[in-house]
Parts: sequence; C-alpha cells; structure tokens
Amino acid sequence: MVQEILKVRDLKKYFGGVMAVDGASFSVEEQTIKGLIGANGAGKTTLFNLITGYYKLDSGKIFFKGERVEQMPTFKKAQIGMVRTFQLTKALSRMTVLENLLLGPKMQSGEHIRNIFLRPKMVADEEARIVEKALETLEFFDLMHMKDDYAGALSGGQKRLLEMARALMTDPKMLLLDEPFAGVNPTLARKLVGRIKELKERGMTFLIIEHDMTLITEVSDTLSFMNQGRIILEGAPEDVKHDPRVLDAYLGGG
Amino acid sequence: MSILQVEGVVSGYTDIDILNGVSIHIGKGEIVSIIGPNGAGKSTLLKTIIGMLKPRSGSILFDGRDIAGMTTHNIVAQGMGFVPQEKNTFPSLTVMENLEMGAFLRHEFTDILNEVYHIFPVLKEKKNHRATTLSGGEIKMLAMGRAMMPEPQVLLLDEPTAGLSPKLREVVFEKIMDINGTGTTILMVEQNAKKALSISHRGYVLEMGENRFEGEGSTLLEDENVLKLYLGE
Amino acid sequence: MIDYLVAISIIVGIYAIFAIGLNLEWGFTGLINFGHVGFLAIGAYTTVLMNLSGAPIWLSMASGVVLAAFFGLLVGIPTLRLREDYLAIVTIGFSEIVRLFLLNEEWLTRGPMGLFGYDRPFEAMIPFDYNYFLFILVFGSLAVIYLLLEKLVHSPWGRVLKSIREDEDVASALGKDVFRYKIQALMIGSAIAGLAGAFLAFNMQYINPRNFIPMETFYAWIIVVLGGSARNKGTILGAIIVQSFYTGTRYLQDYVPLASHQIAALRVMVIGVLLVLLMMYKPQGLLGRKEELTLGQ
Amino acid sequence: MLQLIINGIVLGSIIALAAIGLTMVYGVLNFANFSHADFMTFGAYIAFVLNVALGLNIILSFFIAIAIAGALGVLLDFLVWKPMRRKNADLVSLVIISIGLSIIVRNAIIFIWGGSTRNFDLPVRRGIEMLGVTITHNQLIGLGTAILFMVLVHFFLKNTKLGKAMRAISDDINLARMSGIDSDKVIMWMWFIGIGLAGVAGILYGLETTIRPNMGWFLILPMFAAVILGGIGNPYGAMVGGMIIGLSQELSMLILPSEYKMGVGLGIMILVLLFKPKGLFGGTKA
Repeated sequence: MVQEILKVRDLKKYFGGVMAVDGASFSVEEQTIKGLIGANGAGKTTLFNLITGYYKLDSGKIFFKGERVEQMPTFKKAQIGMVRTFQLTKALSRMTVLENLLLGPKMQSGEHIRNIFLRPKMVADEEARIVEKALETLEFFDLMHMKDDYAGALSGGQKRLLEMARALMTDPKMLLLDEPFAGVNPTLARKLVGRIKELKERGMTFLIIEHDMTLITEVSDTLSFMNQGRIILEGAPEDVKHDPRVLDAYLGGG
Repeated sequence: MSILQVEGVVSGYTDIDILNGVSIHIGKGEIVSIIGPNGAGKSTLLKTIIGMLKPRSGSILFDGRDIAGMTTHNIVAQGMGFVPQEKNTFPSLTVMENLEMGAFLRHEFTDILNEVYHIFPVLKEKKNHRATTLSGGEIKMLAMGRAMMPEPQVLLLDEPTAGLSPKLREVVFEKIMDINGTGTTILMVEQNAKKALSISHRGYVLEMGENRFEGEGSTLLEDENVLKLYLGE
Repeated sequence: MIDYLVAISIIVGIYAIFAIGLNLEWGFTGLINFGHVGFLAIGAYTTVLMNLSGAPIWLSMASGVVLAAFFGLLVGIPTLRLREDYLAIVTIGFSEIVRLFLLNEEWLTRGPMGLFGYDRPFEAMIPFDYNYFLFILVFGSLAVIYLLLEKLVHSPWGRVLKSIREDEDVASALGKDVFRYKIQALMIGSAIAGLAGAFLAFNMQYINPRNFIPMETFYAWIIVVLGGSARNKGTILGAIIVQSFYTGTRYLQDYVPLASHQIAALRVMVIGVLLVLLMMYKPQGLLGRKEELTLGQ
Repeated sequence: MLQLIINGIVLGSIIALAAIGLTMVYGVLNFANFSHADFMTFGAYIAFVLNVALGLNIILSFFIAIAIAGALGVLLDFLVWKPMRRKNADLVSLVIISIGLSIIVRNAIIFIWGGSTRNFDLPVRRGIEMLGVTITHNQLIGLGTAILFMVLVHFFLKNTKLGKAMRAISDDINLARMSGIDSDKVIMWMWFIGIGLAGVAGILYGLETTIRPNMGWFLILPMFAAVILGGIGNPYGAMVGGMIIGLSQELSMLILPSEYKMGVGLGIMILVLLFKPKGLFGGTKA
C-alpha cells in the first residue's frame, strides 16, 4: 500500500508583505520521484527552504513520515532522513572532495569526542567503512581523480555532483534536489537520471526542482506545477506538460 | 544603425559560464524581447550589459562605444538604464527620493519628473511615502520610474511583470509601450513570452546561454521549435 | 644563557598553549573570539585563589580549567546562534568585564595589588632550578594538547567543525547539530586558555589584572594568523616568532634614541601592522596552503 | 538621580555622535569596525596639539582636527578598505584588519604623545546650578555641539544629494550603482564624515573628561551597543541608541558600582541581539 512520506498542507510565507508561498499543498508518496516545475519566482526554492526548515513558515503544516515537523530544526530533519541540496551549490571549499563526502553519514560515532578517545577501534572501523563507501560514490560521480583536491577548486557542474554525492552519503529516506542537473554535462545528467531511478527502486523518495523539461519528464513519476506560490496542477508528467495552464505560465497567458 | 550591439559575449559567475557566446542587436527606438526557458541566461545577459558582470570575451557596443568591462555607474552615465527584477527600489527612501536618486547624474530633472508622474500618476500621489509601504505593483512602477529619470537611451527591463496579477501585467505592458513612446529603446527579458513578443518589434530566444532563434515578435511565437524548446520535446 | 633561554621558552610555550586553543575556535570552527584573554584570566585567578584558600595545587589548576570551560559555555549559549561578528563584540565585552571584576572586587582578588605567595606544582620537591621543571611541565602539556587536538581535528568530529567553518547551512542539512559543536569548540578552547592561565601564574609568581588586557587576546590572534589558521604546527611556530620578536626588541632602547614607552608602543604597533598586512596580503599565514585563498570567492 | 540623567544625556550624545559613522560603515560595508573609537581619540589629540601645543583658538583647532580625522578616514579607505572591497574580502578578514588598525592608531598616539592624560586649554568656569543639579560649562558646550552636529547630520542625510546617495547605498549598493552613483566616491565621503564625527565626539569627550590614549577604546562597546540597538546601518537608530546606552549606563549607578557601567551597555546589547536582532528601529542588515 502506498504511503505518503511527505505531506504539506496550506504552507504560507510572506517576505515583508510580498507573498512568496501562498498556500501550497501537496504530498509525496514513498518510493516515488516527484518533479516540481514552475517559472522563476513561482516559489519553488522558498518551498524547499520551508520544508527543510531554513525559513520559518507563517502558517501551514508539514508532515514527514506521519509526524508534524514544522517546528523541527533542520539538522533533526536530516537525522530522520530528509536531506536537501542547494540551488547555489555549497561546496565546503577548504575541505577536500573526499572529506566533503565523509561528512555525509549520519550519527558517526567519531563525531563524539568521548568515542574518539574511549573507543578508537570502533571509530576507526567505522571510518574505514565510510571511506570505502565514499570512494564508491566518487567513482560513480566521476570525481575520483579529484578526491584529494579542495572542493573549492571544482567546476560548477562538479560542485553540483559533489553536493548530490554528499547528500547520498547520509542514506536519506527522502532527498530534495534543487536543480540537480544545471551545469552538469548531458551524458552525466543521463547517468544521474538512471542512478536516481535505481535509488528509488531501493526505497528512496525524491522531490526534484528542475527546469530542464526533458530530464524532469524522464525521471519523474509525477510532476507538480507551481505558479504564484501555489501548486496548481499535479499528475503524470506527459499530462502536466501538455496542460494549457502550464503552457500559459511558461509562455504567458496573453 | 543599432544602438546596442552585443557580439559573442561569454559571461557568468566565478566558476560557471552562463552565456556561451550570445549576439544580439537592437535598433534605435525598438522594443526587443528576450525569451527562453528558465536558466537560459536571460538575466545574466542583462547584468553583463549593465556591467554588474564582466564579460570574459566578446564586445558590447553602445552607440558605437565598447562598454564591455566598464563600471556600472559609468555605463549608466553613458545612457543605459536598468530595472532589476527584484531589489529595484531603495526601501527606506521615499518615492520622491527614489526618483531623485534615479536622476543622480542630472542637475535638472523637473521635466522628466513630470513625465514620470504623468505616466505613473500613483507615484505622484504617494511621493512622500517610503518605498517599503508600496504594494507590489506600485513598486514595479517606481522601479521603472526611477530608471526613466536619467532619460536613458536604452532601458533594460528584467522580468517586469514577474509576480504580478494578470491585470497588473497588462498595465505594466502598457506602461512599457508608453515609455517606448517617449523615444526610449527597450530591451526586456520576460517569461510572459506571448504578451512580451506581441508588443515587441523583434525577439530573441535564448537557450543554454546561446542564441536559438531570432525574428519578429509575432512570427516567433508561431514557431513550432520555440514551443518545443520550452517544453523540451 | 641557558637559564635565559629556558625562561623565554616557557613564555613561548604558554603563548603557544593559549593560542592553540584559539586556533581550535577560529582556525577550525570559524568562531571570532575576541575575548580569549578572559578565559586566560579565569584560569589564572581560579588556580591562584583556590590554592590560596587551601586547595591542593592540582585541584586548583583543574578548577581553573573547568571554570574557564564553564564560562565558555555561558558566553556561547546566547551568542553562538547569532551572526559571526556579534560573537566578536560580545566576547571582547566579556573579557573586559572579567578584567573589571578582578580589578574592583578587592575582597576576592585584592584588585590592582594582585595576588602572590601561592604554590607551584612540586615546587618543594624540585632540587634544581624550578624553571627547568616548569619548562618541562609547560612543554609536556603543550605536547599533550597538541597531540590531542591533532587527533580531534583529524577525526570525524574535527571534520564537522571544519564544515561549520565553511558553511553551517550544509552542516545542518547533513544532520549535524551546529550549535552543539560550536559550544564544544568554544568550551575546549576556553579550557585550554584556562590551563595557559595557570601556567602564566606559575611562571610569574604574581598576577594582577594588568596581565589580562585585551591586547593579550590579539597576541594570540597574530600568532594564529601568522602561523596559518587551522595549522596547529603553525600556531607553535607563530608563538616562537612573536616571542622572538619581543625578546629581540627588548634591548632596542640601548641602541635607539627613544623613550621606553615609545619603544613599547612601537613594538605593539608592529604587531598591528603585521596583522593588517597579513590579512591583506598573506591571509593563509606561513604554513597555510596558498590555493586555499582563491577558493570560494 | 536628576544629576545622573544629565550626565547620561551628555555621555549619550557623545556616544550617539560617534556611533553614526560606525553604523554607516557597518551598514554599507557590512563589517564591525573595531578601530572606529580610536579615531575619536585621534581627533581629540589633534585638537589638543593644535590648541595647546600650537596655541590655536579652540574653535579653530576643533574644526581643523575634524578635517584631519576625516582625511585619515579617507586615506585608510584608499590604502586598506578599497583594495579589500576589490578582493571581495569576507567580513571576518575586515573585522580582524580593523582590530589591527585600532592597535596601530592607539599605539601611534602613545608613541607620539605618551600615555599620560592631557587637558584642553580652556578657562575653568563655574557650572550652572539648577534644581540642585550642576551642569558644568563643558557639559553644556558638549551637549550643545553634539546636538548641533546631529541636526547637521539629519539635514545632510535628508536634504543633500550626497546624503541621500549615502542612504541609497546603505539600502542597496547595487541599485545605487545602477542609478549612476559612483559608490566608491560616496563611500569615501562616508568615511570622511563618519570618522570626522568620531573626531567631534572625541574632542567633546576629551572636554568632558580628559584626553588619554585609551579614551576611545573604552567607548567602543557602548558604541556597538548603540548601533545594534538602533539597527545596523540606521544613523537615526544609532543616535537614539547612543542616548539610551548613555542614560542607562549612568542610571545603572543607582544599583551597580560605577566600575561596571560598561557592562550595562553589553547587557542591553545581548538582550537586543537575542530578542530583536534587527534592532529597535530596524536596520538595513539583519
């Protein structure tokens, strides 16, 4: 039976009197990929910031795995499996590419000072496993040759890959990707689409903001269309794409 | 003769090129629209022309002079105006002070002020209100009014109707035509492509930082390829 | 000559310990602590006061360290969630209040007269010049702290600190409790400063509030920046260089026709100029990697 | 009590005057300038030299000293701040540099003039007594001058093109550039006026108390408190904030030993940061 992993109800956010998100409601079912499309300024990234807790919402409800989470701080949401990437990539510049990935896994025993000194063996073993996993991930994202470079030295497209790789290292239940394909070369973008689908088969859920219509159609199970701060249309990608309202919003109603 | 000619411009942010060689030209007195899917580099093009971003290569000729690499305030002094999509008014200044700042480079601005008040009567009504107290539509008007104050030869508009209700959008498009009627050349980036092209003399379609199509406004929209571009089929 | 070198080395060691605590806060975590000297003062005064009231010297030292860490917690709780520069303003204020307290609460601290006549560890048992023992104690502690810190900053815990320095939004997106780590860094850094304070008291055998003026904090800063932030080795190198400069210029007045207050002012000015020039032209310091500079701009 | 209020108003007006430049720099260039208060001291010493060493008239000394302080502000912009703007330096580097400058200025003063306290060459006059409180002659001059300068600042910001451009830049530096404003030039003027005002405050403070090398440094925290209280980047907020801090520092003496006056400003600042981070009157930066 299908379960809703994320449920958003009537979310509102104003910035100094200007409505950015105006009563957005939608749900994402477990083990699906939902695409979120809409014109610039429709409120997509604001919606991400509200869901993940970077902005305080003015009103509305957010449920994650059945639990109310609007008041939960970002890091706790990440700990229970909701992880995001950023539209403007945030590589941790003065850390190596490998270190960026090693940061991903949650609840590492070595993140507690007492374990470092009292249980060095446990920390070392865990670290070895994490490194192994990180190297595999780097291999997949074509970043292996740069593993010891500072992340700040990567190109824009590579930073985007790095960010997605780092998010995957957390073993998230649900991943929110903000324009994951922008600046990524087409071959690799195709490969990413394949990977995302594969991860879905293994139980992961995705919510993806993307403006490349071809890729988003290919990867999504359902598409949500956002306009003026609301989700005004949801459905199968082909249907949404051909809806006159979408066409209107993209080309202008005239 | 073109008043603004952009040739093979490559530009972007620190580590990403957004524009990969864009060329456009605008004739004196024209309204030209640039449309294209999200992320095509439309706003980046405007920011490069106004000097907020330095082009990595290519030339930008404005009235015959190459302005590529000049500082923003010097480009403005040459006769270019710009209305950003957001952050386009000074919130703590009054409406009147906003307009005065627009005319920073001029000594005398009574005539143009009256013209701006004529086109946007609401600004005259609220001239002593602080910009923060204006509504979304009024802010757009103020932003355009501010940019008109130096009487620029070319006015660049970045998504002038974004975030406005359909009714207000109509009003803004009318105002754009009014401004054009005063002899100002207009280059705008717009998501509302249908309407924008319908009031434009010519249009360009950008995709992935490159020119895709170019032509008269009305013909562009009937082009199958343009539709495909937007919807990625 | 050897005695003199030992005496100077002890000061180098104390400053290295003091600054290495700051390096954990600023170099690794990105916290702008402009009140580091406040924790030095708390460490020194607590150690001395405890001992004068009868506590054994080891317990006194431990109290100094713990109390310094506790005040780190106290200062951190209201400020570490705020913008990074607010911490700078609040901490500098904190250290001044500590100094004013020491200066004015004469019933406890004897105010400007200062405190003396307290024990030093094992002083009665050392048959040779006590300074030699203090030298071993200070450098032994520095070595232990250095090793512990190296272990920490190269652990997953240290990795989280660095991610906070780079971009705390990312750290929280990955499930790290940013506030907790910042507090831990500030508490550990303060505890280390507290220990440096105890050593300072042992070395001087007389402490008074004038030892804890804000300028002391900025000596630690110049040491960290000069050596290269986030480089513990660099901090030790920085301490050696700054102290050499101080020692080297001490006898300047025999050679230049300047009054002693002028020479003192000149020496501090050089430190200021060095700080400005380093930040402008070589922010990576002596041991930092050059390529770090161009990143993320 | 009434006496404390009077003293508080006088101190507050001095803090307010100095805080104007601090808040403008904070708002436009977005960093906490720890060296700002040392330019107060610098201004006071220059006026002292002109007045006492060179024997110039106090009023003439006053104006020349302000101009020299302002010019030093411009020089530092040229040598330090402008190159750092070009590099897009992060705010932390700027804050550390400002500490370095503060150290340099303070010790240069000690180098040149020594560490002892000085006084202006002014005839001592009896204070005015009313309702059982005494206002000294110097307090009256100080208060009057401070108020005069605050009115001038207000007039400047509201009615001159440069003043409006400063407010515009403080609101949005990019949009200001798009309006044809040469931001570097306006920022240069901002340093001139900001540091010049710090000089005025320093001279008045020297008149009130004595002239000594660390007189400014001890006011930097109350000044930051005033800036944060009034909202960063908001010169009017800084003026009101300065008054509030000055008054509460003096009035705190009713319940606290006077040595802890400084802590009062810090306490107020922490409360504002925690509960109203944008300040009481809203600033341009969060």
